[in-house]
Amino acid sequence: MSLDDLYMEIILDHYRNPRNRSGELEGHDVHVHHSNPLCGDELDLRVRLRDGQIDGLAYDGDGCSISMASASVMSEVVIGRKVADAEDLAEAFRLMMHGEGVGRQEDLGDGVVFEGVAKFPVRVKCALLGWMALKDALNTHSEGGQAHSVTHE
Amino acid sequence: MSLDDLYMEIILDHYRNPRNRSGELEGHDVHVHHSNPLCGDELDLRVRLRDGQIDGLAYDGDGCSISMASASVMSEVVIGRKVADAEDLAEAFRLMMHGEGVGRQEDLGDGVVFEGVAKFPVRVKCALLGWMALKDALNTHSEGGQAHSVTHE
Amino acid sequence: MFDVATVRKDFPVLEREVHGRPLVYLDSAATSQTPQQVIDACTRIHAEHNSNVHRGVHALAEEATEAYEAARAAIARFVGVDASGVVFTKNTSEAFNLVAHSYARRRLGPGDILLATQMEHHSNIVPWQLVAPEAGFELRYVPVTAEGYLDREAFDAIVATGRVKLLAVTAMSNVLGTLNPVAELAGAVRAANEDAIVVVDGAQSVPHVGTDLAALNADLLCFSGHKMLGPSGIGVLAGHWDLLESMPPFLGGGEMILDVTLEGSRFKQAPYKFEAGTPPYVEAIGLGEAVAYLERLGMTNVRAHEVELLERALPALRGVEGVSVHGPSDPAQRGAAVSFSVEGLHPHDLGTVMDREGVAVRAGHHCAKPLMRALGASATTRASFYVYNTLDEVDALVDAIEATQRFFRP
Amino acid sequence: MFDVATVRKDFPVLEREVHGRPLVYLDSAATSQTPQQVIDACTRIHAEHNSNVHRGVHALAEEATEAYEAARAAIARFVGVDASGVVFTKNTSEAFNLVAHSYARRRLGPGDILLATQMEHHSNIVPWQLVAPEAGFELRYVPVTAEGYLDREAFDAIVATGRVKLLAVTAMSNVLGTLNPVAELAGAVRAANEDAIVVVDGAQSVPHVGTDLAALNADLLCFSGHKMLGPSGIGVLAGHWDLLESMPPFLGGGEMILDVTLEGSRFKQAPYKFEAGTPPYVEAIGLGEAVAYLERLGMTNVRAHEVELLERALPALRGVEGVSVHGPSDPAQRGAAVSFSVEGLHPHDLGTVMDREGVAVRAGHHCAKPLMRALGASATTRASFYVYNTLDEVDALVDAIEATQRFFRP
Ligand SMILES: Cc1ncc(COP(=O)(O)O)c(C=O)c1O
Ligand SMILES: Cc1ncc(COP(=O)(O)O)c(C=O)c1O
Repeated sequence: MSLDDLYMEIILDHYRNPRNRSGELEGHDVHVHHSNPLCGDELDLRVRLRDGQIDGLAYDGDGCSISMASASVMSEVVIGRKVADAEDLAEAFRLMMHGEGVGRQEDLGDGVVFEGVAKFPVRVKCALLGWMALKDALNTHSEGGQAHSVTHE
Repeated sequence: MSLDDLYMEIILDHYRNPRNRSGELEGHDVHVHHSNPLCGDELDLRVRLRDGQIDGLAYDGDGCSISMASASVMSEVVIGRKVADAEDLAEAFRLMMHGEGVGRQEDLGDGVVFEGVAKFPVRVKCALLGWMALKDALNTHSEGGQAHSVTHE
Repeated sequence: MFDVATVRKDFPVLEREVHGRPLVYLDSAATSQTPQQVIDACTRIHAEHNSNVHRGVHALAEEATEAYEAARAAIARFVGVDASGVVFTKNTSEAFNLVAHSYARRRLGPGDILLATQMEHHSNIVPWQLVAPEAGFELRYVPVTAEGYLDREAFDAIVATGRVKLLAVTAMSNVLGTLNPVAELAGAVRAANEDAIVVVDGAQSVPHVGTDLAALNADLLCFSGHKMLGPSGIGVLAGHWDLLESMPPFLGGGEMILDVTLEGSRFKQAPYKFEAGTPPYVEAIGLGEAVAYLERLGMTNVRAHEVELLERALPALRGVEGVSVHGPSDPAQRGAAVSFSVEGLHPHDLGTVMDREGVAVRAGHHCAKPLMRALGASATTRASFYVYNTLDEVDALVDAIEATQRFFRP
Repeated sequence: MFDVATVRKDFPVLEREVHGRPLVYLDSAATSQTPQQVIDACTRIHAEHNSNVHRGVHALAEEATEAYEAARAAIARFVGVDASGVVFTKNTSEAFNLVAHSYARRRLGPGDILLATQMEHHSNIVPWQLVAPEAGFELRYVPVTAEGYLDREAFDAIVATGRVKLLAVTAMSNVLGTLNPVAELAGAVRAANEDAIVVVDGAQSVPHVGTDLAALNADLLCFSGHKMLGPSGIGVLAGHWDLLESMPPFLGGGEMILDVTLEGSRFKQAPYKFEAGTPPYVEAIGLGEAVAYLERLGMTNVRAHEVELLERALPALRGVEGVSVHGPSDPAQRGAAVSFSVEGLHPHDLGTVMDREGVAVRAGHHCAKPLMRALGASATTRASFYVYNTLDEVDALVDAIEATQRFFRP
């Protein structure tokens, strides 16, 4: 495994030019804060939902290139999806990061490049942070909540 | 160091034929119980004092050959001595057991053979048990006490 | 079955002489000897992958962490729990103290009974005594019969109160060798009180008999690396994750936290919340290697080998005049730790003279003073066997006892 | 002064390559590397004298016990206490927990202040937090200035209340490198309250600067073997015997008792009453060897060598664009643990890319989250030096940072 597996050009691109990165989102329905205290990664995620669909999403945070780039990719590929579909995609991403194959390759878009990160066990959590936050946000909303805060180990 | 340094004939003789070993002593003034829980040695010592002199002494107990033989020798060499003299002799024995030379060689009598035990660090405590009990008994009495119990480490 | 001669070659210390005689090491119940494989595993970490675990992104840190977690998984499998149910401690004693502070002190109170037995090692007595006054629970002990078994009637009577909230029992006595029917006892305690938990002292059993926590019907299991071919400085508290997770942390420090603020802290999940500070990671990895070694031999074979030694030792010892053997007479009911007394000979004299014959046995109270009192002895002599001991060494044991008797004969 | 090239030959791990590059190990503040002498000392015990300590009359037991107690004496001398004032623990964290349970929880109560600082490692925070609610004392922290020193005014103000009963302070920060004026602080605390005691975290200082408990004007000192060339699994609580002896036992179990009855127990004197169960004896002996190694180098030389490295590293790091170094700028006021931040680069990325260059540094919160908050950083990168590091390695560090910057440059 080489450094380029970890820091693919696409990842560096998302890190340098983040998409949908913002500390605000007009009319958001749910806001979650996730952190990974061991790494020092912090992520705020806001989601706006309309008709069972992700209508808008913005993240912001302080973290390594992997966590921030992964959140950026995630934002791109889930906006516009149905909630159930986005949850399924998040699960596909999780499985990929645990080395259990790449399902929904097409839908994951740039997300597939994170497969290389799976070879760096200590960085897997970083790649997952944004997706875990998404799952939690959708879940929090479905249970009627508006905000939630989670610390990962 | 050979086994014979530890178990000199004289020591074995005192072990097989203990002197002054008894669980009673008529008219005793002080009674102490000393134990060494690590080894499982237990010793009862009774002393009768007349005119500042050790008039009678009896010990009994449950212990290894070294501890019982040493108590037997101790009993022989201190009966009849002045208290201060016996205390001084106990100190000479203690120094010998810590490898600091043999003072009062003549007065220690059979006691000098325990010098060989000093080469067996785990058995030094056994050899000292009776003498420590004697010191404690004399001390307890001088402070007006009649009985005392001590556990050695 | 394994070949003992081949096994012996793995243990460098067995080539030693003491006092000019070949070493006959019969003190494995105190500490077992270390095979070259375990020594090498420890050396390898120090010489090639040394790093603090769980903290770094650099190569050495990743390698050390991976080896540490692989050891946890191997040890977990060895006793039938999930890796997340293995907490590393420094020894069995620390494991019991953890349970005493994080469970007994919090969850037991006035009216509750913590039931131990009279044959427990001090490590399974003193930690409970230290927390009992604060917590207010009552500490009771199952007496031991003359043959060295737990007194089942007395046990049943105490259990029938329905007040036993924690049973703390050894799977194998380090003095008598008795193998206790843990699963049965656990079943009885649970039947009388469904909230009760069962904590097993596996310090002697895990090294010698195949162990499965579920088969023991137990909740928690404590054992030490140094009695099972592993290094010193490592012990284990193994158990069900749910139970461990329900317990508050015991030791605080680095590594076991999620977050620390000046006002307070949040903790990781089990097992990590119980591993404060830099763990004995080299030792854990060494223990992992020891477990692999035992698995290669096969625990059924280990037990069979020890029964063979017992079948030679028990009658032979009983055949020596003046010798009485403590504990069960049936090899099937006991492990290979054999305590005995010799008429007219104090255990310390016996130990010293036998040592001169090259035979290393233990003399003393074996950290089981309450049991000693029950036996009416202030000390006993104990010979204990393991995978590397031979039938010839059993004979050497008997010879050494007889030599000692001759030495002290008037 | 010692010759670093010669020293390096003693450390087998330094011959390693990582990712095809020679290892540049700059993570000694987390765990130091192990010289062959220490590895050999551990192997020797396992291969030649392995036995449980303090329990046997046989030759191996005597040899192991003697080596164990000789290590205690050597370590005691190294920090200026009597051998009877050295308690072996598994790490620094356990040592702090011992003090928290056996001292703070018993002797401090409502109205009392336990004063720590904002630059403490979690090991010197969490144990106090865990016992504070029960004991009822107040836990306060001395803030840290922008330059990385303790805020003396704030300290004086808290001390002036006369309520500080325990000062818990690190002699050297593992993040900032700051060497704290422990003796002075201790004097101030004692002047305000003669019953106060001073507990020093020596985890970083004992390995790097000559230490004498009396010169520190302190009562208790905690440190770990794995940061001072010793093995993992061993730590020390060192102190005055009288104080230790006045404290009740913490962990209970075998070895620490005088007598155990079903009703209660009596304990040995310090240090033994704090050493429950089989101690990490191989590890203690290994630490004794590590201390001997450091004494051969001379602690004055160790410090001088590190100051030399610092004098190269501090300006060189500051010379890199975007790099800011935390902690005191004066090498005389700091030890050789150097944390820094690089603009636009997250420590984890930095750590990963530097690792690929062969340079092992630490990225994260360094178990000092309260300090991180004070620094306004969620993580930093830390390079830390020890006896085997060279000036060339300082240059390699700077090169690796620059290489990372190039890698991530848009
Ligand atoms: C200043 C300081 N204190 C305490 C500790 C904790 O030491 P250990 O992890 O060995 O318990 C460390 C190291 O991790 C440290 O740097
Ligand atoms: C049955 C039993 N329990 C507990 C222990 C304590 O183990 P450790 O000394 O490793 O804490 C021992 C051994 O000493 C033992 O034999």
